[in-house]
Amino acid sequence: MFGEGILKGLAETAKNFFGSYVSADRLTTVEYPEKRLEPIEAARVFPFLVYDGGDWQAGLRCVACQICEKECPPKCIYIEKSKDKKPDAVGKMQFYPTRFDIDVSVCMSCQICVEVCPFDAIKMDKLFELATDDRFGGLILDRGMLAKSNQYFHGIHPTEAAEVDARLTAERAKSAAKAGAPAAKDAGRPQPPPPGEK
Amino acid sequence: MTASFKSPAEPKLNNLDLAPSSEPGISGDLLEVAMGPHHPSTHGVFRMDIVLDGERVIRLKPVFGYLHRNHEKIAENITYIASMPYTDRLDYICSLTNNWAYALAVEKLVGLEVPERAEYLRIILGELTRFQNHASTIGFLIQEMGASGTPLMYAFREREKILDLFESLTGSRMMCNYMRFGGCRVDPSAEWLDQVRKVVAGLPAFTDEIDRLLTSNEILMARTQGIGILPPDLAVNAGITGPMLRASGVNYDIRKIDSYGIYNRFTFRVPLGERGDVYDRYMIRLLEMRESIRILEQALKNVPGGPIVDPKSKIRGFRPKPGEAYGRIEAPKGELGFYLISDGGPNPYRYRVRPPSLVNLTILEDMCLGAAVADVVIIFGSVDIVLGEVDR
Amino acid sequence: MTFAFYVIAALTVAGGLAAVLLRNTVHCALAVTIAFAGLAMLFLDLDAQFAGFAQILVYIGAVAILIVFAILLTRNSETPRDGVFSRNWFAGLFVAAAIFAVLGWAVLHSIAVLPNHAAVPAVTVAQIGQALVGRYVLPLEIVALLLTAAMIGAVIIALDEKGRTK
Amino acid sequence: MIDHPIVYQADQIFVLLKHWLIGQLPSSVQPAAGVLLSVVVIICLFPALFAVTTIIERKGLGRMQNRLGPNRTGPFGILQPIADGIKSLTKEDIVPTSADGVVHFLAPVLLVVVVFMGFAVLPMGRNMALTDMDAGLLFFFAIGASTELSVFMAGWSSRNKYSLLGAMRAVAQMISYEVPLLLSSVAVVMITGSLSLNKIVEAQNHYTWGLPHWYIFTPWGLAGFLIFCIAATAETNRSPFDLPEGESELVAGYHTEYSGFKFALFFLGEYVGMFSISGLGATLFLGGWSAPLQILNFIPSWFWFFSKLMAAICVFIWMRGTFPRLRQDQLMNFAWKFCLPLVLTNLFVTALWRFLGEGWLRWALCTAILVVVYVAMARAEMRSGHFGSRRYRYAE
Repeated sequence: MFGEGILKGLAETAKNFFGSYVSADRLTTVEYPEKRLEPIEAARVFPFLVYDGGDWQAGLRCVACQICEKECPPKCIYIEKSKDKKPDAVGKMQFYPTRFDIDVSVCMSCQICVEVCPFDAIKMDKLFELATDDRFGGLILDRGMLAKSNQYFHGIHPTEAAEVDARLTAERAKSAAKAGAPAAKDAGRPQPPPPGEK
Repeated sequence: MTASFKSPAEPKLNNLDLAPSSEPGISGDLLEVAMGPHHPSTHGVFRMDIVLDGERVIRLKPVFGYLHRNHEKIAENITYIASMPYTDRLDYICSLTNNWAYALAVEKLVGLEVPERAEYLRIILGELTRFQNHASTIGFLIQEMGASGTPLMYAFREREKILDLFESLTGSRMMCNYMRFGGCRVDPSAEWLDQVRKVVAGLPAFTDEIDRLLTSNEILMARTQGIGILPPDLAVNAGITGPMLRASGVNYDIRKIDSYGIYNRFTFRVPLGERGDVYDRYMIRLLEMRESIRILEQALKNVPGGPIVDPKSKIRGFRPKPGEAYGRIEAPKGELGFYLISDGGPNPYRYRVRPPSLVNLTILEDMCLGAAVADVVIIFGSVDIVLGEVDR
Repeated sequence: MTFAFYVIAALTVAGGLAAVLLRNTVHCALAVTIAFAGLAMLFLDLDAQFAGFAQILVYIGAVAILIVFAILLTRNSETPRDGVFSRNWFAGLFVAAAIFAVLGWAVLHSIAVLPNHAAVPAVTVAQIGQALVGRYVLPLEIVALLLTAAMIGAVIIALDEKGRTK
Repeated sequence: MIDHPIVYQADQIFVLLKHWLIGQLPSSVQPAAGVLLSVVVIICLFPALFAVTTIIERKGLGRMQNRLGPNRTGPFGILQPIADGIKSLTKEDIVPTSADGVVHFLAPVLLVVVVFMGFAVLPMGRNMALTDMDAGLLFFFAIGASTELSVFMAGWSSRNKYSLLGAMRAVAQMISYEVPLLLSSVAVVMITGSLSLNKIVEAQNHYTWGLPHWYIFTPWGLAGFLIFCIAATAETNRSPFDLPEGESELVAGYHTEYSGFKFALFFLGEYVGMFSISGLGATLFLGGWSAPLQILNFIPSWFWFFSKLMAAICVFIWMRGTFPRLRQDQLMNFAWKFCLPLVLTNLFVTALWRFLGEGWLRWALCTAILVVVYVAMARAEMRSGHFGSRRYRYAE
């Protein structure tokens, strides 16, 4: 009948009008700066570099292997390798990055760098309030800005961080055992990725 | 445009009582209007060069390429896996199905086995994607008819729940980058699956709501019925796929024909339209949403355990043997295919996307001839395109 | 003859003159509307509410819009290049003067015939209605028939054009 | 009940206030001062109501769409209209170079002047009409017809294709829908026997068993009211008849080229037009300022008038939140091929109602005629438009 569909539509909007006052299911809006959604653990925004211990320069896990730089689809990572070496997360002597820049205006948050990293050194951050008034310089994050502590990593991705820690502890034990043995000939070379790790 | 794209018959005036104001053959008072690229209802940057006689469209030329990002050439210069996040950006409403199509093509190229659990996950995510795509398409279509966004906001309300699921599994709401060659990236927890079950249980209420709000609305019927008719033979000749083809009454659903993944294990029906007008396209999407819910319910009943990625699959040092492969799926918008040629190197030798949005859009002129300007907007909306996929 | 009358009369005349003298046809049409409005106010000034409001409703609401539409649909809203004045303007002036003379003569004569021009009859809308469907029902019906015939004629002309082009 | 002094004084508070204020002045200026005072009150009251309505509209639409609506300015965003007002007052007034400056300026002014004049005859409460004109209804429609001219002026003077198209659409639409609007009101005039809005309200201000004699509670009144609503929606260019500004086709219609304060005037004009036409609808069919139940008579009459007006506004908003818009040819067809025959039938039915006299017969007969005609027209309309619900087949 002519007019029936119109009345049904009106009933539906009326139902939603009143429903939005009683049901949180209908009114999904959150008034953002004052209220925030519960953080989702898996969320990813931009990468950051994990360091162990208190000093970010000493504890940086990154060994400047440049795999992420190569694999990054939009090529937003720029790394300069150091001349000297420092002990890495598992205690081996490794190179470290003297420069590690990520241009977040280019980065597309795809997480490929995290997947290819054999050292669990780069992880995805959840920080998204990165607005700046400098279009170019302000959006290039350098080593210091990228470095975040392992505790921070535990704070944002607890499950993943626990896995990583377990793996690293195992490796630390292994390398400690190896270091005890006299033939530590390949200590300087980057560690091949453990099997099963992506 | 090739000759086969032209309608063999004289374009019919779509149920419009407007007298032609000039003699045929004489272009007296024709008005040329460039709709777009900055027009509110062109879904992004798209231009239609329309020649109008009064308010009747007598010529329409779609102009695209404003959003061209060189996707295919870029993909030929980066590794296989690095293209995966780029496929998210093709049809940015349904990144998961894009991932799936690309993964399928590479799996065919390499011959990877997808574990059972991953197949189920792909079905679940693919159908959720289809649901939210169709919901927002209906919303946008009605928005263009001037409904001040009400159905669109309802669609976004449901989409929000689905996107929350995507985010809690893949880490991102729209750019999921979740599928991997031979499986998926992250293993979902049991809680996540429970959440999906909860959301899916709420979806029928949404389709019913849209149904009550719109389907029998006389204004909607008057606006959409008999408008933008696409005859089946023309649709087949032009290579139209997806809901648009089925709205014209052609039974062609790649989920049924190829039964890629494990679609042959689920019972679902393919709704078919009869007249191929805008209303049919709206209804087919609505009915397909219902069928998606059926598939989801079946798939969620028993998700098997086990690995989620083929152990042979690897990310670094991925070099397929020389060869070629074409993987296609029934994406929400139509047949999405990826054609790959490998020369044995780390990058594909040739990488080609068969985008449903672009192919479906080529037929726009034939549907719009004789329609009013106000109809062009809704015919365009009923095609359901995303410019990211059209221009690539 | 009050102050209001002079103001309204001046407005009406100004509107009429502007309608003739302005160069842009749409401006002319809008000026005509001012003249119509002035006329309606004159009616109201004479306590003839019905006539006044009917004047607004019909002349401003319909006739003025019709004029404007006609101008726009014939695409002649731009000023003609050879001026707005017709070459034989003096003939028009003559016709206008003649009509004005006849009207003036009629008015002056009827003033003498009217019984008492001080007594203003209180005419209500109801009385006008009664008169229209009572005493003057035949003229009303004839006018209605004429208008209907004119309308049907217009429709037929429009239909004919459509059939020809098909 | 109205005889009780307190109730009476509450009811007549504005009238008494005005009398007291004018009583302070010398008697020579009293009539002029009385008119001036009333005009000032109207000119202040309705823009204030406009501000309230914008926030109700935005909040209401938001809630209908499961959004919050404005929520930043003041608590729950209720200061939003003030912010909007400041914004539009301080914005740059842009006049296109090729625009016709004088007409471009006059159009919004004329619109606002004209829409405010409609309130001169609306009785907003007992003894609360500005003028009790004998031909009040005629005045209202005559004034309403003049808004078309301002819309045209706006569209034409902007020298913009979209503006001109929007103006042409708006004017064509307003003229077309004026016919059913007028004819549905004529039914009321036929029953009341007067064009005076005060008399129309008085005629409805009776009660049987505590229920009012509003015209909407008669078959012809209900039909007339529904047609009046449709035509009023189209007259005010509101959704689903908002084609003149259909943003998916015409950007913003006739006020595309307006900005700043002039745009605010158009916005104000649209809403004040809505108020006045809602007030007229309430006066004609919903008993104006009379209370819906006899026992509620102690509540002041002006309260009832304004609550009816705001209820009508809420219906406008509700419709805006629900419907897609029609196409131009469909809109015209609807006016001429559907509303006009129906409203003519309604006139016939009204005459029948008038001459059949009291009794159940006139109820049955009038209802039957209207229902039959409506059903027949609706089916014909749906068949001629070739639309209807469909069934779909499935492939397994």
